[in-house]
Amino acid sequence: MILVWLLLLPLLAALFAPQVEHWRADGSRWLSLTALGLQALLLLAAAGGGGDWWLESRADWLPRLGIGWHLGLDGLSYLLLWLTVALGAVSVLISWREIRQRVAFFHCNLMLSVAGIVGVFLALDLFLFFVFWELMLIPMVLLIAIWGHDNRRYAATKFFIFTQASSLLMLIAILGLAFAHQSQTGTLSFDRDALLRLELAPGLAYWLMLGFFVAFAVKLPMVPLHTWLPDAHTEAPTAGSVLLAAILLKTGAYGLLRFSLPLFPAASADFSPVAMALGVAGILYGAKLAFAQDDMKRLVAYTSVSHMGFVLLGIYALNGMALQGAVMQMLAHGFSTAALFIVVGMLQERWHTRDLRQLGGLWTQLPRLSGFTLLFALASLGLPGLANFIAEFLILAGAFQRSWPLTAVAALGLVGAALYALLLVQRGLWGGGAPAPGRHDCSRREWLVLGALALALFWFGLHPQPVLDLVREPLVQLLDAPHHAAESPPRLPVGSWL
Amino acid sequence: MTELPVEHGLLFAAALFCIGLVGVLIRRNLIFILMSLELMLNATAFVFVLGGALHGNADGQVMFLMILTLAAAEIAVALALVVHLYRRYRSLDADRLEAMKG
Amino acid sequence: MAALLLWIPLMPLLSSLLLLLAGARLGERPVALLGVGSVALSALFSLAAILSFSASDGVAWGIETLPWFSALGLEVGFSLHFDGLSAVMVGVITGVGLLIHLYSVAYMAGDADFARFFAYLNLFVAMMLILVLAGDFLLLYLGWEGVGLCSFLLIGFWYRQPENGYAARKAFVVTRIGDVALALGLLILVQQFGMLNIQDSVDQARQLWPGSDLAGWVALLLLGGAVGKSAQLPLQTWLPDAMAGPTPVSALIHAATMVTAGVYLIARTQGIFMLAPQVLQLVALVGAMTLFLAACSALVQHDLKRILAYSTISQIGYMFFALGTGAFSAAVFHLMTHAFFKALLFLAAGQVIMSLHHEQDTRRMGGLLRPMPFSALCFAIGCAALAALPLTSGFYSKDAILLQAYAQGGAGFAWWLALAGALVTALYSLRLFVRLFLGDCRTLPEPDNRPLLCWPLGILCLLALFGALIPQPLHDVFSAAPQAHVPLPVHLLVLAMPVIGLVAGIWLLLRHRDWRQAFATGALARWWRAGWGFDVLYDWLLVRPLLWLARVNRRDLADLPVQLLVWTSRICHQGLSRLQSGRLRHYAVGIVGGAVLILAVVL
Amino acid sequence: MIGAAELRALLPLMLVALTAIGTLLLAGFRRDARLAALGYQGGLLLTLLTLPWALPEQPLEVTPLLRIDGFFGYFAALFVLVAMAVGLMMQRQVRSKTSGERVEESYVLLAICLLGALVLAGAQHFAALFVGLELISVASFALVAYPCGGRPSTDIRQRNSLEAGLKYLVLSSVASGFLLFGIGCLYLDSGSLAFAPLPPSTSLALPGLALLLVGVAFKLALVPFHFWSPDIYQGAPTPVAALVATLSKGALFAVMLRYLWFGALQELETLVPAVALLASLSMLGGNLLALRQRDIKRLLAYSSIAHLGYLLLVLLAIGHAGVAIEAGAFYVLAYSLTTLGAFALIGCVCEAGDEPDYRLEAFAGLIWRAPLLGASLMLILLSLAGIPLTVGFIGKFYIVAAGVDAGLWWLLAVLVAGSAIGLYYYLRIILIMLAPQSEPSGIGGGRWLVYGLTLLLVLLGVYPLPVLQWLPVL
Repeated sequence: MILVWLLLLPLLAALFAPQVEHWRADGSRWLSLTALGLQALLLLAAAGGGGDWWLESRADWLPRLGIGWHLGLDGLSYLLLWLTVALGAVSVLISWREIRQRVAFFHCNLMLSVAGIVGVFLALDLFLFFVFWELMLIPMVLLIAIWGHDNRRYAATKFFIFTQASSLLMLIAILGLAFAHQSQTGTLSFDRDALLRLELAPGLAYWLMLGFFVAFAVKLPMVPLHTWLPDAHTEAPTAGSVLLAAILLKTGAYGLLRFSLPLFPAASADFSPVAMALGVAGILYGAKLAFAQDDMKRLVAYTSVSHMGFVLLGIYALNGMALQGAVMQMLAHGFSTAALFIVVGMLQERWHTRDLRQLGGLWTQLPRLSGFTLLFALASLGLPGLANFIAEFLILAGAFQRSWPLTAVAALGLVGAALYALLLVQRGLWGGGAPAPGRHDCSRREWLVLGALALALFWFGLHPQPVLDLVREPLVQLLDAPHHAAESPPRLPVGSWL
Repeated sequence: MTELPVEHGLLFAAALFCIGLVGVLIRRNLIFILMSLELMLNATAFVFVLGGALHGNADGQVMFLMILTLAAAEIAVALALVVHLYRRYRSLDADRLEAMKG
Repeated sequence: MAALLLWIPLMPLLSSLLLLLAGARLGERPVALLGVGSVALSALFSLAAILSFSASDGVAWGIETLPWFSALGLEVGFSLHFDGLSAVMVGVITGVGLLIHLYSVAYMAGDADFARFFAYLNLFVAMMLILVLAGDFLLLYLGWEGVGLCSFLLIGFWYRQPENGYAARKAFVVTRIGDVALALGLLILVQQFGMLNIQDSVDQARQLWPGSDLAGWVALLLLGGAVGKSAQLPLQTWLPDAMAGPTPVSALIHAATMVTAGVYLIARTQGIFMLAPQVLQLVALVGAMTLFLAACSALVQHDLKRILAYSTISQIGYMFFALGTGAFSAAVFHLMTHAFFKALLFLAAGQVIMSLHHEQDTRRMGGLLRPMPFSALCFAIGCAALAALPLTSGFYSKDAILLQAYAQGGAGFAWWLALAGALVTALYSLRLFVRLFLGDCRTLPEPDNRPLLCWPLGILCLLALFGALIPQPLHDVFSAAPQAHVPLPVHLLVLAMPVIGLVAGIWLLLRHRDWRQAFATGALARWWRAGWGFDVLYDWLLVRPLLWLARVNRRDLADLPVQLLVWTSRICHQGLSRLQSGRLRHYAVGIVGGAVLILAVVL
Repeated sequence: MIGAAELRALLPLMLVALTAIGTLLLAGFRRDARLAALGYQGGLLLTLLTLPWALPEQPLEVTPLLRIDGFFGYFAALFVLVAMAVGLMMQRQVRSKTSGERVEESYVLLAICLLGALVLAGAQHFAALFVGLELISVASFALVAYPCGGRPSTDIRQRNSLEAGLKYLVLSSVASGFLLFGIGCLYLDSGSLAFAPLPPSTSLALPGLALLLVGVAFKLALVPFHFWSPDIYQGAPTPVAALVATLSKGALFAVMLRYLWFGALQELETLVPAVALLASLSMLGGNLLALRQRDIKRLLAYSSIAHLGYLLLVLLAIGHAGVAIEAGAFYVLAYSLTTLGAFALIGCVCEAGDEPDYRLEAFAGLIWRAPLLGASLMLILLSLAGIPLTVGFIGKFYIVAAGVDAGLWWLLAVLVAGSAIGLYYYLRIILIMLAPQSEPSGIGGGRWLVYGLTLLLVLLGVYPLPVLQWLPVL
């Protein structure tokens, strides 16, 4: 029941946002905050169950097609749900002053998207998962398209088409699984538990795995499927960027962990070298592009590509350390990149430009804000003591045991990170900027948000144990899955007439 | 009576059909286009008659009658429209009908 | 004792946090009190620790304070380790650090960002202490990157001049290259032992690795890290630029403490290096090369602080040389003495620069002997120690290095280089002193003799002279070097070398004007002055290609295929729409064409 | 042999026929649009209500021509509902513009179209196919050209409808010619007009089937036989366009399903390359044509070309996939529902003013002008794009399922590509709709029909189970 309410709360908030609007001006903001707060309470209530699934909720939906309503909560989803709630609240708070028109509709979309994300993190029926997977996108597209910056339509369209097209491939793969189940047991089923028991032919498994992988890789994003991200992140309003970077990208990684790896252990094992290589490519390429940017927000966007490259590398290193590192990186990237986007948003709000060529010397005028910027930049270059360091070290340590050359190359990403992060500091904060009077430093609300994020980064950097413990159990199960390699080289299962 | 080889009949029908088709393609006057259509329909009708004769069952003839009725109905509507066309454009040139495109 | 050890790094850390958060609101006096007081406290604590440590017949303390994290297959804790080596380092850091803090109170007085300065400086001390006290490689790495960060922040302290920012970034990035090597080394350890505790993993390595080339790899990667941090070949280019920071920073970070972290690292992991003699030889070679090259560069520099920077590189080169030849204790010994006299030189230089209104170019100095006798005295002592004239601390340490090196490896190429280096060192020390204090006065100074400036200098003078007498409890850290016999001629040679250099220098610099010209404007001199052209080399090899890549691919080539698809579909759309001509007969043609197509496909 | 059971089974057809005649007579006595509409809707409602009672438990062959079974029942119900919706749209149109046009007969024609559709739904014989098809065609010629009646004026609506009517008539007659010739060949070959496997001795079967395919492809507006559809959609009155888009295509698709289902599978094997070609061409061509189209009705025409392309997957899968039939049946429902919604919405947004404005810009800022309508439009477009929680998604899901089950991987790839292109222009309309408020233009009546259809569209998208139970299965 808790799970259902976790889903319902944001939906209700989205539903009533317009009505509340009539009673008081910023009613919708408070409504959203309340919904998120209640979710947090529910999460507290849900904590610490035993067994593979702490909580589960099952119901029939379309039995004729073997489609059921099946939600489940375990450590991994629990962690990501917390991330969702926290950053959902953050994005409400930071849009307090930025979003001025159509506030109700804005929060409507925000909450809808949050609901979709929560669903994605909970769904255990592939059909249901797919439904949520698509649902969380539409509101996000609207967020970008309505409240975005100059080039928002292009960005929104690109984002929409990339994600939808890739998820169609996933739909095909899902159906392939379902029919494989039918051919083996005689009944269609989309339930994860049922599909886990399948014995797939290597070729088929490989292609289906690719279907899933592409959808998740686009969302992750993985080079070279990342090109939607810089546009979407740059054009979205700050809250949108935060939601995108902090949570939406994680759904891709989550999908890999929850579905792609367990459903196709052998195929994933075969595929892992390629995936790791792509991850490394992402790390370096993202860093390089970030280094090349003049637009602050675009720079941050490309750092996401680099960081999520680490996640991909960690996931496909397929050992405990790396997987824990990957999850840690999801969390750390969630905080640090969101924080950077927020800071950029604040700077833009004060300076009406994000162009590093025009900025500079901010430290003189906004010491507090600049301090935060510095801190978050350091976090994203993986300074020890901050969360990102733990993540990246674990990922590298794990990946090193799979393939040391790839890891050696990936480690160069650390230098790249230093390059772009310090470039941001040097060009944005330092240097002699023209003193522009009347720029107010952080307001109390901004201070609160940034301080909280900074605290989180320090906390998980110095005491990551809670996170590692949360995800240990699911990851161990994941790794215990049989890893028998595919016998025959993968072939396309040809249709009747082709 | 002598047995008429099916192939000949079929070829004849096909020829008629093609003539009608070509007519539709090349004539610009709507009346002629309609006549060509009639030709095509009758060609098909002939095929059915042929079939009926070949297999000695009535279905063919039935179809033939139906096709004739169809032709009549179509022409009825068509001529009404042609009248309107003439009223509007003072010509029967089919190529005048190109307001909608793209 | 555990609590005591814990508080040594914690004091400055807390005060720096306090200063970062609230410093802007405090006045200068409380800030200074906080900044200096914290360091003084940790100095006291460390003194106590050292005393009680040497009292307890030098048994190393390992202290498991808190677990950091335990992942699947890796356990890491905030464990501290305290032995003779740490004792020496802690002593140097807190002692010299305290003096420099005191000095900075006067030096930075009136700066708008007084609080920020002390926040950074305290943070640095804390990180450095963590680095040397860490009992776990990951904690060491934390300190390692932490000091790098502080050096970045302090080099760029006066952030309004863009070149400072550039120097800061260069320093961080270049050292980060080394750090990556270090990190990779740690990854190997993780893979092999599944833990990162320094002592245990070194012991493990001692037991498991003899014969395997793993030791070689790890040692090589650790060396990479050390080379980056300690500005040795080939990563030495960042240190001269790092002089953009305030002078006390140069004294503390870029002379006395941080840059010696590499030496500390190698000394700390000597167990592993011992297993890889070839790497050890490489260390020696790197050291020797660096010390000679840097000495030559120092000989021809004009900028006062750059001279000192190059001499720092060269002195650390001596330490590496010592490490490489197995003279570990000598290396650490020189580390300490060098900390003393180099800090002395920098602080004195700071005083000179201040009184010349931030003039750093030695060509516009000279004849300062009369107006600033105290500084002259300090410089004289500092240069003497630097040149290793007998009876100074530098003399003992450098002697120890050269003799032990000879005893271990005999007179190899590296050894002769080191010897030559000693000569050049004497030369440039002399040149420095002459440039500043003799000759005719070019810029009129306003001597600044505030006690806070002078007292630390005085103490450092004493240390530079008699620091060699401070005992070093290193005997049970390093396996004692076997006492081989060093023939008397070698003794004499080593003893004489600085003196020869001095005499030669006097003869050259005072008698032969044209040599001075040569120093100023020779092709060779210009080459050396540019640091043997390493900067240019790297500029062409790395920086420019990277910038070029960044420029050509700013708009992300990976987006092209997408654009191409969009473009093609637009073209197709236009083409198809054109077919939609609106003509009845064209449509009929469409039908017929389609019919033909289908018939063609089917039949 | 017609007995009581047969008569009872035929009841729906007879009721619809009676409705046509009755409406005609009503119009003859009193020319009153309301009354005609009333008679029409009443008759259809009666048909719908009696349908469950009329359906026999066992499939029943009424004469060699018709077969009344679950399949017939499902499609009959669907078509009647569609016809009622179209009737409602037409009624609204009458109310909206008072040009003194006489619209009573259009209800008669609608009823005749429906009759044809029902015949097709039950047809198991080429004669029935032919009759049903031509009933729909001839009636819809008249309907398309209907507005051009009355004295000639410069009214664009008149001119376009005349042009559309003539084009439709001529082209569709040509197509019927091909169709008939094909049937003739098959008849010549097998000597029977019933839907049944052809005897092996087939020299003429292939050309016959090919020509048949040509005729069908034209009626379904598949590339390259699609040229007529945009012009017809644009020229015809909106309700009639909806009719052509849903009823005639749906009915023809139903009869094709039946034909292939009844044994013609091995013939299909030989046709597969051709059908696959048509499907791919339509999926890509339709979407590409719609890409930057500025007229909403033409855009819908193109998008429906693409949708029929998707639908062809079912025909190809029918031999190998168990779900094929129900997939096809459901997709027709989803497609009709969504398309009707779209046209109804066009009716009440674009035809509000006295001069209709079919440019996409007509929707600018709709969501701020009329939030509910805007939401409906968004849902309708999402349904066309096949996004979850809309009936369109379930439909697409079914299609993909059929394709996967039959292993039509390449066609699925094309489908993905086509949908990707499609997303662009659906989203484009949404973005236009979200654009800041443009010049405030009024909203016509008939929004309740839109809301109803949208609601249905969402309900079936979330919980299609009730319908799934009715789906005919192999």
